[in-house]
Amino acid sequence: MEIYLYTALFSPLVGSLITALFGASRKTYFTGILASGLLFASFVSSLILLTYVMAGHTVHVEMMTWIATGDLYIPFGFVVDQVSVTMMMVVTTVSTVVHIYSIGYMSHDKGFNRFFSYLSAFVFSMMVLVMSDNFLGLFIGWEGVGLCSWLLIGFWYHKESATWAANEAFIMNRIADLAMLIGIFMIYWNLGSLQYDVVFAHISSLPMPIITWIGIFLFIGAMGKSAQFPLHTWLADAMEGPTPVSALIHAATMVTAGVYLVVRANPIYSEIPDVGNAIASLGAFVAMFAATMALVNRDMKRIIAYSTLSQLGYMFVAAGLGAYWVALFHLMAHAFFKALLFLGAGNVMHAMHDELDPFKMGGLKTSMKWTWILMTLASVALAGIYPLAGFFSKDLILEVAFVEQHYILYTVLLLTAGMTAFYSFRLVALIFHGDKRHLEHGIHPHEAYTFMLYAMAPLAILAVIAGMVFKTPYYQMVTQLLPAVQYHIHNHTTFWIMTIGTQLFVILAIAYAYKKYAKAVKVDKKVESGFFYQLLYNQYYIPKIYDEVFSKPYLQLSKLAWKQIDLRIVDATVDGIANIIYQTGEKTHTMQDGNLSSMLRWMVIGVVVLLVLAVAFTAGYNAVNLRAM
Amino acid sequence: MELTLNHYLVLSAVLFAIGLIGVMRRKNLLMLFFATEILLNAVNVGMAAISHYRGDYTGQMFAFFIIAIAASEVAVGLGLLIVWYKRTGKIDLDQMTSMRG
Amino acid sequence: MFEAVAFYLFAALTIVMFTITVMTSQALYALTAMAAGMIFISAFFFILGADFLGAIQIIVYTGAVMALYAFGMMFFDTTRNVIEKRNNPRFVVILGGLAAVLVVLIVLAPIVTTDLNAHYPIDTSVGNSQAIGMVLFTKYLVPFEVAAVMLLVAMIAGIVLAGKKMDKSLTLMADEEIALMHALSHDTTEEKGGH
Amino acid sequence: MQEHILSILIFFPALAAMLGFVVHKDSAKAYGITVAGIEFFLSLWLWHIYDPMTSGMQFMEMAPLVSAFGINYMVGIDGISLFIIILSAFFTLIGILSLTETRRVKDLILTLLFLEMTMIGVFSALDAIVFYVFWELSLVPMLYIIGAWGGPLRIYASVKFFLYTFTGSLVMLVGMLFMAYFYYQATGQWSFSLLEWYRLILPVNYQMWLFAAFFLGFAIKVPMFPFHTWLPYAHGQAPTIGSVILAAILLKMGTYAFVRFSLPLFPDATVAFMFPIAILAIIMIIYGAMVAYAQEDIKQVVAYSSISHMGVIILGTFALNVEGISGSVFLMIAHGVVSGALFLLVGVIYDRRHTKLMSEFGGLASVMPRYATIFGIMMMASVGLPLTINFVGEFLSLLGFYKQSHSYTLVAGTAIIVGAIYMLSAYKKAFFGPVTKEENKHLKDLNKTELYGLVPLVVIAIWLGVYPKPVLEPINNSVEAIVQLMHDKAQTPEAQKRIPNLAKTGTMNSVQEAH
Repeated sequence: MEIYLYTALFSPLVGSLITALFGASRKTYFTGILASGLLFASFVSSLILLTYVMAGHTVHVEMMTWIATGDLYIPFGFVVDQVSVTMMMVVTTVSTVVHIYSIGYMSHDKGFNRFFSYLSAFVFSMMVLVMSDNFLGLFIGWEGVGLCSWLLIGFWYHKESATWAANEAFIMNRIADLAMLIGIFMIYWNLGSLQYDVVFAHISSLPMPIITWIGIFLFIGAMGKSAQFPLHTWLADAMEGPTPVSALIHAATMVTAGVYLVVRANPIYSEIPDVGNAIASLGAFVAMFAATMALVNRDMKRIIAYSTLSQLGYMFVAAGLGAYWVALFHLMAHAFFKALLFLGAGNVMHAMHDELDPFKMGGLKTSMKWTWILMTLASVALAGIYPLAGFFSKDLILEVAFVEQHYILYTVLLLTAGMTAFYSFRLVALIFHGDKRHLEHGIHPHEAYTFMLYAMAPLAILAVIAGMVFKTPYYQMVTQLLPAVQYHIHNHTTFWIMTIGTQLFVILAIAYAYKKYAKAVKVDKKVESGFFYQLLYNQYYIPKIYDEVFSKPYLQLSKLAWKQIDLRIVDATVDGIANIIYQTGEKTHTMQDGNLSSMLRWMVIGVVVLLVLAVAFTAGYNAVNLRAM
Repeated sequence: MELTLNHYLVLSAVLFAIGLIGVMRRKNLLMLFFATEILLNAVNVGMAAISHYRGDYTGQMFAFFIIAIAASEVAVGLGLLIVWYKRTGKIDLDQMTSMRG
Repeated sequence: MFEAVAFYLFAALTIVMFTITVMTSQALYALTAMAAGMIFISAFFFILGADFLGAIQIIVYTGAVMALYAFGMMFFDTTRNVIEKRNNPRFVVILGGLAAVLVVLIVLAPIVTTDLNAHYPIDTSVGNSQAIGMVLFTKYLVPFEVAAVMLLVAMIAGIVLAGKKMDKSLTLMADEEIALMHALSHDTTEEKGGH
Repeated sequence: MQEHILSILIFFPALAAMLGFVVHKDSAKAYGITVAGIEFFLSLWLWHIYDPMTSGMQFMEMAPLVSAFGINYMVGIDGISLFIIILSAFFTLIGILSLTETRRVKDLILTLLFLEMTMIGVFSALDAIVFYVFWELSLVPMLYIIGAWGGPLRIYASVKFFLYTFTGSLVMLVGMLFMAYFYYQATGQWSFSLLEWYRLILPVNYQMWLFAAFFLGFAIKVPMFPFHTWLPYAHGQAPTIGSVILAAILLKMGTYAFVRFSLPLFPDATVAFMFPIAILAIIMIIYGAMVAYAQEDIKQVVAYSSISHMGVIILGTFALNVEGISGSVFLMIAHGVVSGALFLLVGVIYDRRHTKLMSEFGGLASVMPRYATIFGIMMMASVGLPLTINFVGEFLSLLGFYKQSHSYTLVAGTAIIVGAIYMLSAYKKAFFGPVTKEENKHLKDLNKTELYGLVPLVVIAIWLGVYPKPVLEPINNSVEAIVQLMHDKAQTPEAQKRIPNLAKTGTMNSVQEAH
């Protein structure tokens, strides 16, 4: 089985390195096909590993020593167990699809080869992240995906906004990474190891405050990667990257790494339910918070990004409440339909010549029939309509909140589900229905390449069946590792009322969205100039606040540190000391006027000074000695 | 009234001070040499006195060598002085400023 | 008692003579006063029993050194008053006085009172000159020789410096030649002075 | 030959440099490459014959110089110095290989060879006086390099560099003399041998004073805040090769000396001064990064980034446990490789454009893709991305200090944030965006000579990031010896508590069986 593990892990790296060799040369489809092929190999290996794991085995290999000093011993070790194999499947599936899709999407781009190199490197980092058997190995992947995210967001590096967003994403993630490092330090100094199995076996022996702090620090790390409030602003800005990147990194895989970390570290979080509750509350808050921003946004990709953020909130609610398998399940289902949604958006963007404002589109269902079907399917899945994937995973989270008697969380999540349905279909309605507003801008849309649509097909299928078909086998497999808790509402009446109620609520929201946006778009000036609309439209002014409170003062402070402190104080002091010495020489060199007479006077003055010193010191010496006697 | 070493040392100090005043006061090089002779003699008195009161010849020896050095100094110094006088016609210290820093 | 009287007498005389040396504006007075002072100094040596040193003092100072000065003064115009620019005479006196007071302070209050051991104790059985000789030619032989060489060097240096152009004898030169030589040397000094 | 390998390593370049005076100036570069190449292979051979399992000094040589005062020519290496020596030889070679200077090349190469002697001398000296001599001698070639081949302010910069560091080392010399005097008082014998000094347990108040004296000399060299201001000037004015050697090797002398002298000689004082120094280190990290962020000149960004990274090294050194010190020694090498490479890269663009202002660039990524790629890799290494060389060092240093103080480490850990800020923004300014300047549109990408210099550095930066074991293992063994020595010498209860005792294993590590 080890060979499959290594294939799954390293074939993306091989793909990345080979395509990197062509990085600076002219575009060639060979690179795209090679990278996709190698990823497919990785996918197949993962699939084989999945069957192996489903049979109840796990694979654990230690490739080589990485860092060993003192008592610290960190190998490159990889583990394929129920949790990581789920992630591997998600990552390889979505990334294979995205790779193939990108061959079409990026076909007109100069940096075609470079793009595949980065994209495969990302997949490799993500595989390291999920397969590592220790916290530092996870951290390698963690930083690796951050690097690739930086490279890919800033892929069109001539665009100021893209490079800015790339740097923002990297730096914000670094803030969280610091917390994660601290968490790792705490684990090491308290348990002497960073291996998952050792840490999880001994975690309960630690005193409560330490476990709590470890949990908090690790979660702050997860917050950065999963863009939880208050480190969320980078995700929306990250939409500057090419759309396949958004689909793969900023919807399906990287952003869910935080959820994966919490799920992976479930033995730690099981010890500290209070922190879990805090995580769940934050998750619910973010779910709502992001959904509200998505309601009014006018940027297609940003709407989907906020929707991702909102869904990540759901996952954290589940993970925080101890329903780790539910969180992981929603992670998987979400990856499929959200990637699909993004790829659909990519088709639309291509057709619209990179226009992002849905208010300038409309009526696209005639010219882009298949894209319309796929995106509607994805939206239905996202809204959680039976029997698509979202219903099984998202409604399960609602049930978890209900069963765990967190009714406030439940209410928030329910409301958010409504909003989700509304903004998803607002988008679909604006793009595909109504007047062909884009004609005013002289754009004539066309459907994407057929093979791109075929590439999207697996995701569509998964979005439909993932919930229905996979739930039971998935549950059986993953609960061998994660706590097996079935969240059933035992009262049948309540269960049915809730399920049907939720479905009705969501359908109503969809209907309202269609009613409002599917025919003609009426712009209600009064609402738009209102406080709430502006607040939401400006993302609660948070980016602005960050800019004013952190970025600008930091730059000012840096300039101050350089120009005032470094040059005016520190360096000036040094130069001042040198100057004093120099000036003393400059002033006293008149003493050396060559006049013997004055030199003699100076000599006598010197003699007198020496005599004074002699008297003073001897007197002092005697005084001390006399006292001693 | 018994004479002690201190009497001689005080005398030596006083003579030395006179010499110092001369050294500082004189601008004429020849007169300056006189003042330096006074300085050397002042020290010699002290040396001889110490030698006597400590019962040790070392002091006298030093005085002896000081006299020898004083003699050489006068010989060389006067020679230089004459050369200088021949060149410039003056032996005023204020004019000798070629060593200005 | 006799010693004390002699000490105070000669002390007063020495101080007066040296003060004159330092203060007078007549070069001849100064020279004479110093010669006198030197002789009075030798009196202290005799009082202290350093007969040999006293003799040397008189011979070397009043004999050799003073003669040198006297010859040297012949080069200069010594009949005139020596005009010296004085700046801050009070400062000079204060500084000199301060130095004296400090030295006196040190000697009057001998602060470190550990007795020194005599390196070369005075042998009372023999005369001073003999004893000096004993020490000088045993313990201090090398310094003595060095001093001798030094005196020789000083002598040669004095001769060379003061009496350049030794190869030329004025008695054997014609008057024109002497005038020319002086003119030449004067020119060079002019040039030198011009720099 | 094996027993004299160190002396050969030290004096071969100097002898070759002296012979080099007769070499014709056209063949000077070839001569320099040959000599530096032989030296580098000798250093590799040294690594080959070095026994990584021994923690003590190896290849020791001794010849009396002034036996009355116990001054001997004594050299030897352990795992800590081995790699810095290799790095010195390596960077001299790389520096000469990628030399683009055209003015008086022969003089420059001979100076570099002399410099190589002093560097290797410093890192292999085991006698305080020999150490001091090489330490001071290293100033002279550097002074010459900055002063003769530098920028417009070179005289000011070189004099400042010389006087500043010289002042510090004089204080250090006084410290060494006192140390020898204490040794004399304690044993009745004069000795300047470091290994004999190690055996001496000094009273705590003496340790304080001596530590302070040594500290001043080392801190100026590192350079630690607030003694750092010579560095920006030196880097700003030095030619590329000067900056490379200065950043890669000369700065390491200070941190190396901390490990070699301050820690094992004065364990109690080290513990007593640990937190004040940690505060200085944290100031270096954050302040250096902030000032780097404010710079307009890309070379100054790298210069100040050195200060920031040296802060992490200091922090790791004063962690006083094996993890931290190993990490800091490893980071010395890592920072040498990375900052050396960055200075070389800045030199490349300076050669083409004769300016270092970032506002003059922009969009270089599309004009010079290979250059941008290598710069990007080195930048990421500098930022401390895992699987690059810097990460191992930074991680271990911070991990080590976490044992001593949680809150300090949390603050110092901002290094990974602020480091990313200045590096990414500098990269963005220079490489991203549209090409605005006409001069930049036709810049040539890296040529072969430059690639010869840079590619090995890239390879090392990644190789040691992925597989640090060959370097880390010898370092670890030697560091363990030092830590144990410190623990055994510690007198104050505070020091005994802070410095771990390695002899009794398994106290902390209750889960040893997992390994």
